[in-house]
Amino acid sequence: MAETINYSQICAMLQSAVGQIRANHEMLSRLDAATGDGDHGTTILRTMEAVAKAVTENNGTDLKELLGKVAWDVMDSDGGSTGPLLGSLFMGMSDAVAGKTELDCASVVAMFEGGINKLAKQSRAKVGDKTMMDAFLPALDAMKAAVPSGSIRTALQQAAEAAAKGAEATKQFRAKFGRARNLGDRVIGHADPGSVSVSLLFKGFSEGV
Amino acid sequence: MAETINYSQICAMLQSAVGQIRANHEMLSRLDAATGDGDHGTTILRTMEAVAKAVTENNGTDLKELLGKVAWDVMDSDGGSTGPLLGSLFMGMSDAVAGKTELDCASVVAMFEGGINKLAKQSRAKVGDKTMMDAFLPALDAMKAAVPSGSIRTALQQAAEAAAKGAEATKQFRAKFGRARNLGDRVIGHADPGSVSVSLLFKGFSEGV
Amino acid sequence: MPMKKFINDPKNLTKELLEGFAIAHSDIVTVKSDKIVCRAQPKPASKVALVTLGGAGHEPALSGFVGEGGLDYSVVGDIFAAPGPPKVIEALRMAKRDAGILFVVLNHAGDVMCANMAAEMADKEGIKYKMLVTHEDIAPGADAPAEDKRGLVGCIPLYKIAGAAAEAGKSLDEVFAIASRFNDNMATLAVAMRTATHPASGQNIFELADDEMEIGMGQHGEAGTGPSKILSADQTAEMMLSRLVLAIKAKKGDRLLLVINGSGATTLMEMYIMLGGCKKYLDTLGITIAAAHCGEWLTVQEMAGFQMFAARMDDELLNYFKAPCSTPALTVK
Amino acid sequence: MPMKKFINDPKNLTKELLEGFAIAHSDIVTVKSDKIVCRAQPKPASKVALVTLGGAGHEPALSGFVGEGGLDYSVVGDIFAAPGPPKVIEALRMAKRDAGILFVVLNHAGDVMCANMAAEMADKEGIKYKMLVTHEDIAPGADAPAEDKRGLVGCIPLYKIAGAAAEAGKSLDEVFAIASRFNDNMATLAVAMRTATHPASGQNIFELADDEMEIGMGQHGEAGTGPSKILSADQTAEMMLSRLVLAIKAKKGDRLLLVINGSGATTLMEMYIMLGGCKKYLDTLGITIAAAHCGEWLTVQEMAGFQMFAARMDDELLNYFKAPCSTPALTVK
Ligand SMILES: Nc1ncnc2c1ncn2[C@@H]1O[C@H](COP(=O)(O)OP(=O)(O)O)[C@@H](O)[C@H]1O
Ligand SMILES: Nc1ncnc2c1ncn2[C@@H]1O[C@H](COP(=O)(O)OP(=O)(O)O)[C@@H](O)[C@H]1O
Ligand SMILES: [Mg+2]
Ligand SMILES: [Mg+2]
Ligand SMILES: [Mg+2]
Ligand SMILES: [Mg+2]
Repeated sequence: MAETINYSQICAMLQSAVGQIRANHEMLSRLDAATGDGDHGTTILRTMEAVAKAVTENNGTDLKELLGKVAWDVMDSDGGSTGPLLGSLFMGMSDAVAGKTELDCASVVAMFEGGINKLAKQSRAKVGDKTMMDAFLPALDAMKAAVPSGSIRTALQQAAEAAAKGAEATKQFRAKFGRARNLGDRVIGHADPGSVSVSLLFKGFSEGV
Repeated sequence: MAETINYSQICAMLQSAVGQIRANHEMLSRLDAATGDGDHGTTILRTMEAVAKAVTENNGTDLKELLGKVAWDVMDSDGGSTGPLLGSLFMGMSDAVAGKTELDCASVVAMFEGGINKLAKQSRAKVGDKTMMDAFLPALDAMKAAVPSGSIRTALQQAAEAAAKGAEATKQFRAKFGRARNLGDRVIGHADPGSVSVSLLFKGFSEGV
Repeated sequence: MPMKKFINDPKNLTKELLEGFAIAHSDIVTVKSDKIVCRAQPKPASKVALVTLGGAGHEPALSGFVGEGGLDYSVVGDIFAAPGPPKVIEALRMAKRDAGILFVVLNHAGDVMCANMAAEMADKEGIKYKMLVTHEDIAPGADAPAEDKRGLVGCIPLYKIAGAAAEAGKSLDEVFAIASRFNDNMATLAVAMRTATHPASGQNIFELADDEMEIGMGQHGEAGTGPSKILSADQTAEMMLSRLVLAIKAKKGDRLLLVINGSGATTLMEMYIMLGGCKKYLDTLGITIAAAHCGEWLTVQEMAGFQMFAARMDDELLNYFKAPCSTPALTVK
Repeated sequence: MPMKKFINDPKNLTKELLEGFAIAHSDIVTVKSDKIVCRAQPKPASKVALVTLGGAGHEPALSGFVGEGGLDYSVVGDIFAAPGPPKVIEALRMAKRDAGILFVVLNHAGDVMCANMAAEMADKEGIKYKMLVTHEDIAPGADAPAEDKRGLVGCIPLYKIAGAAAEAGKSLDEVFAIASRFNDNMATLAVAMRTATHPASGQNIFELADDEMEIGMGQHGEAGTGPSKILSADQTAEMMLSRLVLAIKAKKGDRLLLVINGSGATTLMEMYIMLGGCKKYLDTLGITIAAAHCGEWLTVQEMAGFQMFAARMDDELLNYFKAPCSTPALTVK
């Protein structure tokens, strides 16, 4: 059976991701203190609170408009590196759902693909550069692989697992972007906070649908 | 036998007092940290190093000139409260030895009396005000009482003991002068650093003759 | 445990500090749309405007340099976090003019991404601007790729010089050329002695042992080239300045602008002692100090340490650096 | 364990800091006879001269305010220690003129004793001067005897106002009267949040628990009215300012000069937040802020905390406060 999700379920999916960040932002700032400037928990929380606010305030039914408003408010939330990165993610997701009201598994994956591609343009980072992309890119591959299952929940669970693995893997890498880029070997052993956040977002997405 | 001291013995007496401060200045700064601004050891050391320098540099035989130079250099040594106080002490001592080359016990006591009187004018403090005067004034009384003995060493030993008792007694007092004046009961239990220095000076004087 | 800071709700830091800033300097600046610091008396539209962006927590930087002879618009982000592209494009719209805009960006991941996104929008809207990215931190090595070098205190004298050139009526191309020449001849090296508390998270931004200092520390607690033992002021001066002199290729006869920029808890007393040490070292090389500044231009909360800045100057750059200005943090007659 | 300070030999602190100070500000000041900071361009002898004295370690105070519209001579002692009478009389001799000298002394045991001894000599030498002692610390109580009240940051705006009056050609009696009126209408209350290291002894100048601040702390670590729990910025503002307002008897309609003078490690961010809190409180009383300053005028090494200063102003005092000046630490156009 081909399961689908609608506007309100997507709102629930986003809110569930917000919950993950609310529960973990202090740990994320501690991670950033080791390799960056110690504020990633603060910035990702601020951006995700902007998501929550936008979702609650946006009394409409149009998915593109919802995600577009989310993107703009996220970018407007002083999110350090996180703001523009997640902002472009949501902007790309918004473009990808133009005209749709119900999303099946394939279109959910297409939505994330559109977002991650847009994000990738800002980021310029590849897997192994110790950034959010170490979680985003494997997550995307995993959900694409799960499209045949037709199950949105399965696709997002696979994505979450892949993102978590990707975030864990960043411990071995030197950083090629962000504030950690100059630290050479000294960041080895520390997970990249942004990639951990991304894995939490997908955990939230998968639990939220 | 009426023992006397001369120019070089007075130099030795002063140098011995310098030694006492060199050995104890850190303790004196710690005392000042409790009731003042933590620098009394630094300032008294600086003033006494000025004494040492003046004594070594002053190649003369005139006592008044020696003590006058000591007084001026002490005052010029940025001694916080200590500089002007000890400066006037030595200035008064200088005036008191005008024309003398050899001092017997009575003239030694007269020399200190002249100094302490001059100092008292600057100070305006009485016994019980938790200042240097709590050591100076009892020291003066004690040496006056010892004049009949004719022994300079005895007189200075009595003075040193009285000064030490006076310094110890400052623990019970509230401060009416200096940086400790506003602290009310909170200085009770702490000895006044300046009075402790004075007791060390007399210990040095007595051991130096 | 409360923070050892005089603050209210850590969520309102930037809002409240800008309120106090506006009270203290109402004659020079006004704050528009929450986070855009602009001049109280705008510069004539016939002259090039200066726009910059950056996180708060570095006071007086960046907004303390808005005013005559300085910046026109400073877009303020939250503590150590770049402001979002929407506010930045809003400021670029306010500054929009035929004379054009010099858009100065410090090289930090977030700032550059925000600036690029805002610049994309500005292009679409036909706003005339030139973007200049400062990246003078030599901690990663004097000849590391520009992307690896952070933008530190060097932006401040650059605002001053570009601002003076703009006031003098130079065209956007000229202002850009002058600012770029300064940008290409400046270098900064930082040293940290004690950590600071992040005023939002309440956490230390880094850790340093009691007997250690760290060269190359970034201005948000990003680690530098690793801890080392504490040196004397003169040793520190020679060790840091020798690297700066190499980086800017200064040689006998050259004239430098030297800045000892305190990070927060390092005293002006120490900065003056450092400057004395720098002079001693430069004398041995026959390099002169044409202008010097000791003080806090760009801070890192109450971090102990400083950024040592050096730039090779020519007459034009010196004249613009010494030209009059009236900003909250710097007044020159 | 080395100190967390950029210094060389702790015995040479004052000498070396004055050397750096002279390098940084050679256009405004020169240092004579080791410890006397004077103007590079002396004020005409027809005008009243301003002379002050005080220990070092409070940079930019006191010497940072030597210059046109400010002090003429600042006699510098060693760290936290008044200079000796010989240097002070030397400065009074340099300043000697028929127009006379305003001799400003902060109320601290050592400073006052040195000033008195120098004044005795000045009397003997027929030097024309009037001594003014500042004692605006209300920590011991607004109506404690003057001898019990320390001289804190209030000396700085007083230099500024008296300096402007002197530049305007006022007589010694007039300058003294104006400065005294300001002196009689000002009050300061300090608060400390973290201790500082004495740069000569290497010891903490006081101790304070992690969750405590102390109101009334002196500017050399002299204890205040005892530790208390840390309050929010707004609570601190109301608690301190309400005491200042009472002390200077400010009422509805009055105009204040308000200064948040950082002690060292307290950030400008926090000072601006404090100023916002002060404004909120004064609004409830209908008292206006005629002029405000946030920054470090008189520091206590890297102590965290600040001195809150308030003075009741009239038009004349305001005009002199806002008059032009050119000093290392303060420039007004
Ligand atoms: N070019 C980039 N591409 C993807 N992620 C990036 C990039 N630069 C930085 N990041 C992510 O940003 C995270 C830090 O975010 P945050 O702390 O909020 O911003 P800032 O670095 O400005 O303080 C890093 O952990 C990294 O994952
Ligand atoms: N009026 C006074 N008379 C006598 N002694 C005084 C007076 N005022 C201060 N003192 C002494 O000065 C000592 C402090 O000296 P010091 O720390 O060198 O100077 P400062 O108080 O300027 O830091 C006090 O312990 C006290 O004994
Ligand atoms: Mg960060
Ligand atoms: Mg003391
Ligand atoms: Mg940040
Ligand atoms: Mg002292």
